[in-house]
This record gives sequence, C-alpha cells and structure tokens, in this order.
Amino acid sequence: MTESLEKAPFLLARADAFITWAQKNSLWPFGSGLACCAIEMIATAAARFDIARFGMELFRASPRQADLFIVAGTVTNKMAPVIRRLWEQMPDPKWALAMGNCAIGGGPFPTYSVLQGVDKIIPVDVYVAGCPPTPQGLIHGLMTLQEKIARSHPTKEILDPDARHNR
Amino acid sequence: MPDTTADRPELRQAADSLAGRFPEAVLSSSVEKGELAVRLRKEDLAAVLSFLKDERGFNVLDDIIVLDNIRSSGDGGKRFTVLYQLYQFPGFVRLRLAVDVGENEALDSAVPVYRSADWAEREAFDMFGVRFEGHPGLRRIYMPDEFEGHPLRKDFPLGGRDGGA
Amino acid sequence: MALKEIDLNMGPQHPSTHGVLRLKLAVDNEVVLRVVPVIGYLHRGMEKLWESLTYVQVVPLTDRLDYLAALSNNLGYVLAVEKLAGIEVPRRARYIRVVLAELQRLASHLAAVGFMANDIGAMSVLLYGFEAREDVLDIFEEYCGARLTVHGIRIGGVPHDLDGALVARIRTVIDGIPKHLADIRTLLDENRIWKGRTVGVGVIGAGDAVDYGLTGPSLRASGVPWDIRKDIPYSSYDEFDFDVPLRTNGDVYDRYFVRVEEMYQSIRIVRQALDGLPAGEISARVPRVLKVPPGEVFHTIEAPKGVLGFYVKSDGTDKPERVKMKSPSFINLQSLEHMCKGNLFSDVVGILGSLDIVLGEIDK
Amino acid sequence: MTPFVADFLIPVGKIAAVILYPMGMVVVMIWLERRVVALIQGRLGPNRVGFQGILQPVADAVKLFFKENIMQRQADKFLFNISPVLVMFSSLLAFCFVPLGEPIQIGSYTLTLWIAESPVGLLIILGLSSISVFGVIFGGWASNSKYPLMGALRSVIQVLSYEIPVGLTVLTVAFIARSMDLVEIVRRQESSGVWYGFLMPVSFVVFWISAVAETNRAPFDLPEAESELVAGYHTEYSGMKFAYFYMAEYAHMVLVSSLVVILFFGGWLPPFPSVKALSFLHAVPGFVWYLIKIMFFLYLYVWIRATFPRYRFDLLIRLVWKWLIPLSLVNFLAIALVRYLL
Repeated sequence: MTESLEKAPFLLARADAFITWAQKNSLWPFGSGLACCAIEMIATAAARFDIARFGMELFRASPRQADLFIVAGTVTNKMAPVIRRLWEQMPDPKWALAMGNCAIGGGPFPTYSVLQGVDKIIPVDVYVAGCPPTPQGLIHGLMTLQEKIARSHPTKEILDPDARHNR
Repeated sequence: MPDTTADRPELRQAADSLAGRFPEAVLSSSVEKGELAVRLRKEDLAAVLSFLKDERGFNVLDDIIVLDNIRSSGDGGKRFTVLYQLYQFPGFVRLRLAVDVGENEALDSAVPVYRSADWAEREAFDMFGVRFEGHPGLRRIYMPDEFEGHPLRKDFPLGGRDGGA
Repeated sequence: MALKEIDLNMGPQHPSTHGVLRLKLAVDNEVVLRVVPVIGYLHRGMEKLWESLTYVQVVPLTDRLDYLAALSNNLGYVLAVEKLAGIEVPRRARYIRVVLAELQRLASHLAAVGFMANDIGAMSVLLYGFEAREDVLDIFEEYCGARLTVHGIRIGGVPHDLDGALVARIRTVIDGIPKHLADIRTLLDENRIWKGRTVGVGVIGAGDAVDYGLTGPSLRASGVPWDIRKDIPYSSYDEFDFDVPLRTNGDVYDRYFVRVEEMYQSIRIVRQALDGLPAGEISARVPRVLKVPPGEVFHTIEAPKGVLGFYVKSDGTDKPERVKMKSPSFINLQSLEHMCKGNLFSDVVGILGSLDIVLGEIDK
Repeated sequence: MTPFVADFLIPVGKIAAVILYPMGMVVVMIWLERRVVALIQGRLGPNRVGFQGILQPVADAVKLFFKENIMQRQADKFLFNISPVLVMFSSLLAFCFVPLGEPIQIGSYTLTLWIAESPVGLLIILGLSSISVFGVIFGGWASNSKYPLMGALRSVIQVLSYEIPVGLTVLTVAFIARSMDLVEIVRRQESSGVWYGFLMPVSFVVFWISAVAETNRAPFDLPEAESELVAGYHTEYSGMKFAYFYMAEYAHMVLVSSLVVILFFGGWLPPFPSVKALSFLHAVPGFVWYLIKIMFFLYLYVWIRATFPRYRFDLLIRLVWKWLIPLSLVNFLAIALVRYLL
C-alpha cells in the first residue's frame, strides 16, 4: 500500500482518499437473503443494531444499484448460477461479503447439493464466520470492509480499467 | 404424556373396518406406540385411499414417506416402501399405510384423492425415483431438472456422484 | 389495457419471496392467471445428511430448517426420538420446553407479521416486530448463548435450567410484548389501506384448506379449529389453559389476525408454565451413545408455521435409518396458486407473506 | 449598480441559485428522510458522515458518480439515456418559476427572487412537472425488461388519473386569487388576511393527496413498489442515471411542497398576521417562514411513508375516480358559485 502511494502523484492520492471516503460510507447492500443468515442480516438492519448509522440501510432490491453483495446463507448448486449472474449484474466497483459458514465453505452441509464455498463462483472480500454470525459479527465484517476500501486506489482503476480485474 | 402412546380403541376400529372392506388388500396391520400401521397390496392403493377419505373421514394426507430397503430387501424383494401418513380430523386418529414397490414399478397417484399429495409425490420421485401414475406433472422438485440420480437412495453418496464435497 | 399474457419470473432473488423461492407467474397486465412455485434453491440434502449422523448430532441441524423457529424444530425431532426410544422426560424439563417453544412462537409470529406487513408496504411494522423479537432473542441468548440457531432442547430434556434471574427476565419481556403488539396493531388493525389490501384477498375456504393440507394459523384463519396442542397434547400442553384463536374468512387479514391473537395466548401459556414450574430434574438419563430400538414413529407438534411432523425409523444402531420431516411451509405453499388466481399481482406478495413460509424447511 | 452586475452577474447568480437551492434541499431532504424514518422506527439513522450524518447524501452521490453505468444490449439507447435527464431537468426547470419571496430593493435595483415571472406560472409548473412522467415511461419502456415496464404502465395510469384533481383544485385557487401568477396569489392571501388552505380546506386536502400520488411517494409508490416490482421503472438503471431518478424524486417533492405552501399556506408570509401580540413574527425574514413551511410538508411526506402500507392498484384508481375527482368537482362548482355570487 505504502509503496504505490509514494509513487502516485499527490493529487491522485487525494482523489483516492475522497472517492474511498464516499464509497466506504455509502455501501448499499444488495437485499439478497438465502437462508438463516438473512434473518440475522435483517436483524442487523433493525432497531437494535441499525447499520443505517453507517449509511448502509438502503438495501437495494435491484443489483444494478447495489455496491455490496452480502452472501447471507447456504449457496446450493441450484442457486449458484443465479448468484453468479446477480454478481455480474452489479456495476463496478463492487464488493462481496461471505456471511456465515455455509457461504464460506459449505458449513455443516457436506452434501451433494451444497456449493462448498461461495468464493468458488464470486470473489469474496470479507469472510464473517458464524452459524449464523451475530449482528455484531456482521457489523465487524462491514467495518473491516470499510478499512479495506479505504486502502484501495479507485483512481488507478479509472485510469487503467484492466487493473480492476486484478483487484 | 397421555394419548400419544396409548393404544386407543379408534385405531383398532379403523384397522378392522379397512380389513373388512378390503380383505385381500390388507396384508398386515399393527398398532405400535399408539400408531396404526397397515401394509397394503400395491394394486389396491387408490381404492383404499378413496375409501378412507370418503367413508372413514381421513381427510388429511400429512405426508408421503419413502424408505429405501436396499440393505434389507430380503424381506420381499421390493426396493422401496412408500408410506402414506393419514390423519382424521376431527377424531385425531393417525393411520400409516405402507406399500412396497419395486424399482421399475409405478404406484397409483394419490393426487385425485388428496390434492396435498402433489408435491409430496414429486418429492418422492425426485429423491427416490418412485414413479406415480396419473400424477398431473411428475418432475423433479428440489434438484435441477438436469440432475442425474436420486439423492436419498441408500446407494447415492452423500457428497454427490461427482465427488463434489 | 389489453396486453397479451406475459410470463413473469419472481425470484429466486426477489425482495419479497422470503428467501430463494421462485414463482413463475403468468399475468395479464396486473391480473394473475397462474402461479407455479419453483422450490429447491435451498435444498441442502438434510435428510440424506441425517442418515450419516447419530441421533444426537441431528438435533443442531434441525435448527436450520425453520430458522425463524429453531426451538420448535428441536422439539419436534426430539419428541419423535424420545417416543421411539421410550425415554420419559421429567416434568420440569417438559415445562421448560413449553416456555421455550412458546417464546419461539412469539418470536416467529412477530417476524411473520413484520415480513407480511413489509411486503404490503408498511415497513415500520417490520422494525417494530423485530424490536420486540430482539427481546425474546435476548432470553435465548441468556439461556444458551445463541440467538437464532439455539439448539436449546436436547434428547431427554433440556441442556440448561431456568434460574430465578432468567425467570424474572422472561416475565419482564413477556409483560412488555403486549405494548409492542399494541404499536403494531395501531398501525394495522383498523387501517383503511391495510384492510383494503387484506380483507377478502387470498381467500381459501375451510374445505379447500383441509384438502390442500393447510395447517397452522393459516388453516385456523379459515375456520378449522385444528391445533395439535389441544388435539393430541404433547409435552404437558394439556396442563395449560389456553384458547385456539379462530377466524372464519380465510383471507389475508384473518391470517394476520390469528397470528396476533396467538401471540397473546403464547404469553398466557408462558406465564402459566413459569408460575407452575415444578421442581426436579431437567433431563432424563440418556446414554452417551444413544441406541434406539428398531421401530418407526411419526410424531407431530404444532410449530408456529403449522403442523410439524417427524418420521423416524430406527434399525437399532446409533444412527437413524431414515428421518423424514413433514414441514408445514412445504404443505402450505402448495395452496398458493389456489389463493392467488384472479387476484392482482400486488396481492401475490401479500398472500405469500400471510402464508408465513420459510424456505429452509420447504427445501430441507 | 453597473449594467455588468445587473445584466450579467445577477442572472448568472440566479441560475446558479435555481440549481443549488433545489439540490441543497434534496440533500437535506434525503438526510432528513433517512433520519426521521429511522427515529420513527426506533433506530438512529445515518450519523457517521459529517455532523449527525448530514454528509451522507453527498457520500452517496459521489459514490454513485464513480459507479459503472450499465446499459443492456437490448435497451433503447436514446430513450434509456434521455429519460433520467428528462425527469431531473423538468423538476429543476420548474423551480425557475417558483418565487422565493417578494422582490428586494437594493438601492435603485429591484432584485426579484425568481427567474421567470409569468402570468400563467402555475400552469407552467404543472405542465413541467407532468413532463417528468415521460421520463418514467421512457425509462421503463427503454429498459426492455418486464418489471420496469410494469412500473412504467402503473405510472402512466396513476399520473393521468391524479392530474385531474390537481388541475381542478389549482383552478379553485386561481378563481379566488383571480390570478395564476404565484407571487400574486401570495399577495392576495396577504391582503385578504386568510391563507387559502383555511379558506378552502377541501381543495388543500385533495391537492395534497393527489400531489403525493403524483410524486410516486408512499403510500402511492406503486411504480417503484419494492416488494412487488423490485425497483420499478428504474430497476435497470445504475450509477449516475439512477442518481438522477433518485434525486429527481426528492426535487419533485420539494417542488410540490413549495407549491402547497404558496397556494394554500401563504408562501413567505408569517403566520397570524392579524394577531397584534404576535407581530414580532414579522421580524423573521419571509424566506425563513417559507423554508419552515416547506420543511413541514416534507416532514409530512416522510411521516406518511413510515406509517402507511402501500395502496394496491385498483384501490388507488378507485380512490381517485370515486372520491377525489367527484369531490374536487363539487368543490370546484361550489367555489365557482360562491365566487360568482360575491
């Protein structure tokens, strides 16, 4: 991180800081719930935990308007192509968070119908373990993602569109 | 806990009336742990179901359960046993019909009698490959259409055929 | 507006399909001609998995069936195994189970009413429901450390005792629930828009409801007084005094209303169970390796969604030969087409919400 | 004052103001909505970015600016691109005709607080605000997708139906004020000493309900009903184009609230003009009163949204054709009669 920052011109670094500030404070999740974890995701948005404080309460129903794909629950082989397609429908820059053990690696279901980890089909930025993770856990994952975004260089991706795929 | 394990007289009555009406169809009947189980001949299934529903008031089909007898098929040679779990309301009597069916045989569909049998039979077909004749649309319900094999059969590996897990 | 019939795919990813349900709709402009539910997007192969686990290991997995009512699933499975193995559960454990199961029913109905209202556009109700639900989840968290997939009922009894502090806490929480319910009911009960969208919508008559095998609050909204807790009492339910709320129109409004009424009854049962909590053991003696004598059993309980049944067949070993779950949502969802036909597209989401389905137990 | 200032700087400043004022209101409104809805629901709402989260809409806008713009291959490219612009600018353009107060005298120069004054300003605003529905229709149709199309269809029927009561109630105001000039309408309310909202409560209520419906806001948000149509007519829009739709909705709300305040609640006039004891209220600048009143109606929007379930299509149409249109017709005739007799 520090190396590339030293090489980057000062203005680009400032622009990076400004853009990432906006991006990390306005992560609109895609309202996609798969299984048990979805309930905890909703609980995270509800009164007690309220991710609206971070500006993340706008669960978008359309993938076109979302920034963050929270894969909340078990991904089955039947659902996997749908997840992949939804991910592709989301506009860049986008992030994915694997919520719960099922999304991370199949969880307690080593069976014929369960995809053993959503990272086999989409690139995952943050993993949140738990079965299901508590809302506190999810918020911790989201804040970790915010830190990750703060370290990124969006101007690089704008100037060099190929860099996006190497992110 | 009362009732649930008691041997209630209604159960015997139901079994007797069934045996009286279909003497050849009923192969055996037993009451265990407060549950009436009747083993039937495959051919008479549809007639018995409509009799039970229309004349004996078993108005609810709770579930259709399939057992894979591959390990113990010495009993009669048939691969599967299909169980029909019926419920009489009011009256609170449960009745389990058991029908043996071979791998390449088909059963009469219960859908004309009980509408709730629709998805249950599709599930049985999907998971075990038991076919039901007269079902309005017998296709897979859980697995994708292109899936090969029937997962709940005992010879199907837990992790799937392609060793997925 | 003469449009030709168009096919509309609702889901498997749609904001109001309660998970990964897919509905294949045929609509003429806004009027629904056909609804074909496509399920299986959450089929995890539970029943296959159970055959490779011991009787005890299955219990935590039942949490993940109806994940809005994990304890009810625990209870259904555990009772079936106990019946098969002939385990006599101590009275205190039965009472604690009733407390837990009824609190779970409260949590589940609160979420159900919230989701249903959210589908119809009243989003505040969802958050009020979840606020009240959090209080109930606090009890579970204090009881066994988990919020959602609690695994709070074990074969033979319950894992933890209810101590005085927890009993006091449960009392405060259930005393507070009616206030939350009052908030929700103020927003909905007599609201003209709510009534316009729910009264007379998605009607299913008593005859059809029974024929489709509809169970639970959805059936009782059609005027059929079928409640397993009264009919074939289990786990000491016959020792409590409660009513079975009944409505007769069988529409979305009545299904909402029955759920709300049931919550008051649940509070009543919890109060009685706490008042009469007997002393004694909280668990029967169950061997570490539980070998169940050969046999088969089908046991049903009244889960929040409807009649939940477990068929367990044993071959005498420590692993079940076959466990089959009869899930209420699976049966209830079948009647969706009957309710939706001829209604408007907007009503489909409301009707679906009023059926209170959970894909976890439909797909297993 | 030099001609340079009078003829160049001031008009440029006004044009800047006509963009900045509604956009500033939109930012405040988005923040207000998210905070107020959160508070009604027992939550906190955005409070991390800037003071109490006031910069939240800014962060959202910047983020959306740097998002990828996706257009499907099957979309109608021209209409797909033009519709967000159409929606946004019809709202902004209408603000040219919305006066912010009485002219201010600076030396010999009279600074008018509006860009264009027209004797039929009211009609122009109504016309412009109706143009935005074309954006919705084009957007829904051009997306070449089923949910947006259904959203657009709903929008057409809804806006067409609700235009009628809006027109009829606005006419009653024009009758009483004998003018369609917005500044003149406020002046008439000043001289008659009573705000038209109290003089004609039926007109106000019908206008308000219809106006909420025309802005596609809850409980009339059928064209973008999330639980039914995913995101309605803008389902396929991403990035800045979506931001246009999003902001235009709020700009439209600000516009409608301004209209309600001007037509029915005395615009920038302070309350209780006839009560002597409250004459100190005149010390507060008119613009502040104006903003307070607009904010009240914007708050009402949010409050309604957090409280009511969504209307169903047939109920919505029944409401307008069976209740609002007959009511506004009777109201119109009654006021015309009163006006004729007096």
